[in-house]
Amino acid sequence: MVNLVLDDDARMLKDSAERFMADKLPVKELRRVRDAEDADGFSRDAWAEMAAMGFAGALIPEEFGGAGMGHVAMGLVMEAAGRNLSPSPLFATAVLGVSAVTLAGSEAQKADILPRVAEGKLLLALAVDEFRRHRPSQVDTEATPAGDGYTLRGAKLNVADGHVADRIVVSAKTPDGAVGLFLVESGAAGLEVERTVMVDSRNAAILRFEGTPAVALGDVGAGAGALAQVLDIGAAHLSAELLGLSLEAFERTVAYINERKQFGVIIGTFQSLQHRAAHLFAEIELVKSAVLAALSALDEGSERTPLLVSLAKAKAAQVADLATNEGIQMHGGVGMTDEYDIGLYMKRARPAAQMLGDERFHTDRFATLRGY
Amino acid sequence: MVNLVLDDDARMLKDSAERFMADKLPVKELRRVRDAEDADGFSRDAWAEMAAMGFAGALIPEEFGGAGMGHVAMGLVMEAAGRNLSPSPLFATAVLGVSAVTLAGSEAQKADILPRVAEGKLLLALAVDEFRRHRPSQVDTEATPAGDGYTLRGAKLNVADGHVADRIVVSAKTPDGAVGLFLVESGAAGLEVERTVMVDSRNAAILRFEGTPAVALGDVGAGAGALAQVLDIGAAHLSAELLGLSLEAFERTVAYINERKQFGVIIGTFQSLQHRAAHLFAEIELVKSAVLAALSALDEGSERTPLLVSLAKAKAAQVADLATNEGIQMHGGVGMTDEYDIGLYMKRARPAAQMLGDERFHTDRFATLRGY
Amino acid sequence: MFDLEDFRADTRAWLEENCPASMREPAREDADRCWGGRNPQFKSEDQRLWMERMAERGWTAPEWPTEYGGGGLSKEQAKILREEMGRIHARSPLDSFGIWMIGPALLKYGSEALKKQHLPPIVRGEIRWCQGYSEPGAGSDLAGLQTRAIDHGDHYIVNGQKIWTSYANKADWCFCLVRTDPDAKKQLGISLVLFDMATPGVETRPIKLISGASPFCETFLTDVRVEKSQLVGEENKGWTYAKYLLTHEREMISGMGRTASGDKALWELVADAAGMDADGKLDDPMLRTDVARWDLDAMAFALTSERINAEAKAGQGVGAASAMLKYYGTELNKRRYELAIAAEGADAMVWEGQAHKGGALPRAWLRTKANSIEGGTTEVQLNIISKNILGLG
Amino acid sequence: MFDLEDFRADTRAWLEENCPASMREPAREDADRCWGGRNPQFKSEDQRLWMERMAERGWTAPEWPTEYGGGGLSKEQAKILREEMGRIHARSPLDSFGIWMIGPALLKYGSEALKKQHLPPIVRGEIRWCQGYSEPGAGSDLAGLQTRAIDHGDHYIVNGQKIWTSYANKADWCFCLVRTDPDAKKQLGISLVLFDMATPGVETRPIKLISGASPFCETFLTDVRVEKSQLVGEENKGWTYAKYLLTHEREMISGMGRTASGDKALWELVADAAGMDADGKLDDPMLRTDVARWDLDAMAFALTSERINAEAKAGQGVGAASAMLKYYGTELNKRRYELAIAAEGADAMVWEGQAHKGGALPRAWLRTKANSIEGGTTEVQLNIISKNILGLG
Repeated sequence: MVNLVLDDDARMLKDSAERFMADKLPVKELRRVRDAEDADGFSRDAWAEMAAMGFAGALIPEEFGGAGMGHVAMGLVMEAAGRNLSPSPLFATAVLGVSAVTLAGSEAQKADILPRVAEGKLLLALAVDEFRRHRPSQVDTEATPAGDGYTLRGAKLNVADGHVADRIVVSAKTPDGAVGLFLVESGAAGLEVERTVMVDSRNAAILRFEGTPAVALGDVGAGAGALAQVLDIGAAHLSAELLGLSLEAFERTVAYINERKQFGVIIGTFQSLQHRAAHLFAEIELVKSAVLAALSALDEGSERTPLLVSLAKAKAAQVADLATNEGIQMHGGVGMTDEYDIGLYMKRARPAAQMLGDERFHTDRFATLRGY
Repeated sequence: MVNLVLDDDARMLKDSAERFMADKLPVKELRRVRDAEDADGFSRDAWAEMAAMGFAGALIPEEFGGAGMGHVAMGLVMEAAGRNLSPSPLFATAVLGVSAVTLAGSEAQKADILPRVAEGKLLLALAVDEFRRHRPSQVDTEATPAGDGYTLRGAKLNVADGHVADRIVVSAKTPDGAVGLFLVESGAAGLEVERTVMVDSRNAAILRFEGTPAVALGDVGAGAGALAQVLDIGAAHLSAELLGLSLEAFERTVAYINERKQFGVIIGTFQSLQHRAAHLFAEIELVKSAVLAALSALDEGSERTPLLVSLAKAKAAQVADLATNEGIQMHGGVGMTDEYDIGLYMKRARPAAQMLGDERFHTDRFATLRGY
Repeated sequence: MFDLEDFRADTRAWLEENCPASMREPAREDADRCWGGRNPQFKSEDQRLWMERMAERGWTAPEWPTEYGGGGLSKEQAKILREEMGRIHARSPLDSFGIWMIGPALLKYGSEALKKQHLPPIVRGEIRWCQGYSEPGAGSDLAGLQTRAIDHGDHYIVNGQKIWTSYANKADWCFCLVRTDPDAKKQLGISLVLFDMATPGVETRPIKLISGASPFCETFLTDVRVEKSQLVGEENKGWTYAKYLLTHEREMISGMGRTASGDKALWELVADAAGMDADGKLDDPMLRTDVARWDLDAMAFALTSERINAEAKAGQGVGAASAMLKYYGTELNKRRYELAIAAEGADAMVWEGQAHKGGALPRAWLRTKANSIEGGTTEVQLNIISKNILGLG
Repeated sequence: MFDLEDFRADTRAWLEENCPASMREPAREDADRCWGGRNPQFKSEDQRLWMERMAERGWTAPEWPTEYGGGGLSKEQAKILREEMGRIHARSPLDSFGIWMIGPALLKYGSEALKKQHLPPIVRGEIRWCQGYSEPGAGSDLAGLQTRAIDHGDHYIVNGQKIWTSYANKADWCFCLVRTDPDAKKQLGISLVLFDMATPGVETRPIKLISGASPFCETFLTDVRVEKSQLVGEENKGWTYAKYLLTHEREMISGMGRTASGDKALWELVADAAGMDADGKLDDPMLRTDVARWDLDAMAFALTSERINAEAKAGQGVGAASAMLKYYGTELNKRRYELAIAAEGADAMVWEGQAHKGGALPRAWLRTKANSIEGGTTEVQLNIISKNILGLG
């Protein structure tokens, strides 16, 4: 039985995360880094503050300098980031990278990497996808033993923050065909990084490995199992971000139609819009429950975790589409202008919905896990 | 390029078919045969009149005593029958049976059977399905050569009018594994007929063949090809019936909400109902075009016929669901009572939508025929 | 904590001893349900025994005070009882609008005399109740009701007509909304009264539904005498009590989506009907897509019901959540049955025939179409959400 | 009949000779389209040649009378021209709001002098037009427009602000709705006037859209002098002409669903992006389900457009059909692009990068979101259907 109610600590954290994101990383900040064509795509000062708030190390065990807050708590931070479209290394470093190192890394690697991440001094990235659509089973990148370590050959796509990461966790196939996780340093020989700006003004990279030196992250044989967990963790936190994004898009839309007049009448009094808004409200309520259930399951180590994560991601992706489509349609013409924020919510909704598996990927996985 | 506009002749036929069905076989007539638990499930007198009108022989070539009207014309009769939920052997005999005999039968069989059908003196049925869902490729019924003819062993489900048919066209597998069509007489030895009343108060039968004597319908080797055409013809005419049913359910619903008051206001003035009705209007317009295109394609012998038939059946099935669901919901409580007709439209919509392949069957077939 | 564990052990032992084996499987048809009443119809001796044994302990209404015949259990104990009954798949001993609806309303708003008179027979299953709310032509506009109660000193004389009264033809008593002040604004002139269905002037006529069943009646009230002692709460305040009852009803109906998914899972039913392929996937990929999307929604909805209940307990609830649950739950249940009949194909279309259980599936499918109409239509729920939660209009 | 066949042969021969090879493939980006105007921007010499050759024969506006520079073709001949151009995939020689919108309105409602003045330069692609309709804050409430034209004898002085004027910053002339009688009821005081965008007091400011493009402007009108000779039809009758133009616009936009399906079929795009399995089916069965349902709707919609056109020609049309086509066509086009980006996955999310054509797909996807807003929102179309066709409300 998963926990579905936030306790007082969690609600305090939720408040402070929402206040932080609204103050320091509001939509305006996304516009700033976008229009300035900022090389990083986020503010390093703000990241330092997030580290000070404990967000960078939220998922890092206390023994390695983190806050050890757990996934429900971190999900609240992601939700707040979703509400504000806050650009930061939170997802790539503090969710994906940290989880990979924590779950797969050796004690020495954890002691080396995690404290510096918690301090905001080291950025991470996870390189998994090799195909335009998420297919975690497709791993053609090869890791060949070389000396104490390995050399990598292959290419990875859609690596969030791959252009700034100091350390990159890469999935690759060893000569025996097993998938393991490997650690590559930025600037390593034979590593080519092509920065790409995405529709949401965030950065992803295409990484090419041409004999790039790497070390195994922990025990190579345990990499595949750890990776599966990391992907679930990532999908759950993207769902939390999509929830925040959907809520904010919805609330802004409801506020807009409650003000805007047409034919001399507030358009929020038109029953067809009311019913569509009410339906969307109900759908978002379902997303809330699914996201909380997935995060709770992660915290509890429940064996239903994969099922609940796919439930959350499929439902959050589907509803974020609906919320942003309805958002633009109900805003009308101004919704199409760059001046209004609602379009930015749509532009973030799709990549977040697609990353680590879209609605169809997770619906299919959900069905398979249910046994059909 | 298929013909999408009715010419004057067709429009006159449409008028007279609609007048006939509304006068002679209105919904009241369905209630009558249902409540009387009529053994046939339809009025033989009315069928005689339909024969006199030329409906029984509409698809029968003139040389065999029919009207040779073609599928667009017959589709208008089916549409009128759909509007009035008219119970009659029109579909089983005049569409399925006639098409099977016309396409597969020998000259002698046609000369024997078709004129009597056109006169309303012989009823037919087509027995194909062996599984609860339409799977035309699944044929386990066996036809073994015996003397000049064959003996059949197996069972068929969901045989429309199987309880009254004088001749039944049966698909069965010959010893070489090919599917052929066979003709069985009612009352034949080893033929067991179990009558079943369906949700739409029509009759279907389960037929069991235990060494039942049969003759080949024309050339056994050509049976499979003819059957495929017959199934397309049947599906196209069911689509026409579903179109009529959807139109009538829709028009009655619009009329109802334009009269009915709640909270002192005509409910048809509520915008959410208006928008749902307008959407349904648009969907029905699409069905009109798809049905007409499928029937025209049949008349023209177009090679796009299977594609257009699957388009029509999938779309007609989907929209009939929507039209009857919305119909009941917009009628509110009275829609749930047997006293109002709208429930009868829902009860006919589902079996007509399922017969010879439901929305999913034809969507899948459409995609396959499109090449994906 | 220890007390609760003791309670669980005692309950388990008692149920093991007292719940007949035939009562340990789900109700398959209406006759499997026990509704009690003056002329109770028991399908089996086991059914009678099971109701009487549970009633004796007050466990037909576990949380009602013992002074009114109830079980006097705490919330935690009642939960344990439900869990233990669930463990052995024990059937509900008594289905009752008395327990579900008028009982809770009397406990909250009724006089001591009314509670003493009506609650114990409800617990014992001796009196079956029906609800006189809707009127012909009013639909969702409940407050527009026209049934008049004229004051005659110690009693009212009631005239009017009700519709959609569940099992009125089988009920012994009725809780009924009547207009006591015709001059007051709609909601302000309504009272809630109770009367015996055997009172002269009460007539019922069953309504035949599209499913073929007749669970509802039209009820005609002609000069029906209702004692003032049978007025619930205050005169002209009936709308308050009605709203309380409606919320109860809505929650009951919205539970349907959940109950349904508590039965055999939809996908199992589909797998039985349509088959699985070699990879262990449902054989029809398009049906699988639609079933999976329903299944996702159903699981997310079940979690949402849980969450909202848990939040309400923790004092964090949004009001009007019941409108959302009612809306979504009933629409889900309709989708469920559309998918079920699609999977069963022609078998699901058989209404009367030797096989196929007398058309149970198509009748159940047709029945679901009322879910989004009864207890406040889907449209009314969406209005409530948009006005009360979203503040639109 | 023979004449038409001759016409076809001649047309085919002429096109073969005169349509440059590079103009025989679809436009891939905005720069591939030729909009003409005083300062025309030609991407290539071929593009210029192609426009000039077609304009010389009047075939940029094939059905307009030759006296105004048009092609003077009959409907049948025009259809043959379209078919023959389609056969060689010839690109449109000239995209023009003049040809699509104000031209037909002038032919129907304009004075002889206005036709003579404006139509020939439109055919020759010498003057590019924009449309001054919407105003800030008015949205779908077009008739509520505030831009005032004060009568000064032989001219008006116009003050006000327009929004969503397509390419106003690149246009030479504007057809503009103004209020000439502020006391008349909304629709009754509106006139349609024409003015040169170079007139003093006309200023434009491009609006940046979410797609990054700026095809629309805000247009500010400050004491703009408009000669009375440039009034279309009668004063205060502008709403009639506006409705005619709107219907035209709606049909143009509703064509989008069709145009799109005329390009590479969605399923081919999906197959390229997502792959096919060993059975020749799209690799992702759930995506295949969604694509197939879209594909069905798109084909049924294309047939419906054909049918309604054919019925209109046969005099059987329902009025207001354009509202239905606009509604359904734009919603289809939005669905199409949602499916396209789902199939392309991360590739479709790339906005700027070495590959992926400068984010063409995500920009096109974002652009479709305006389809159901411009030219009358989806909500307005549904209102029109329910009121004008269904007679509701």
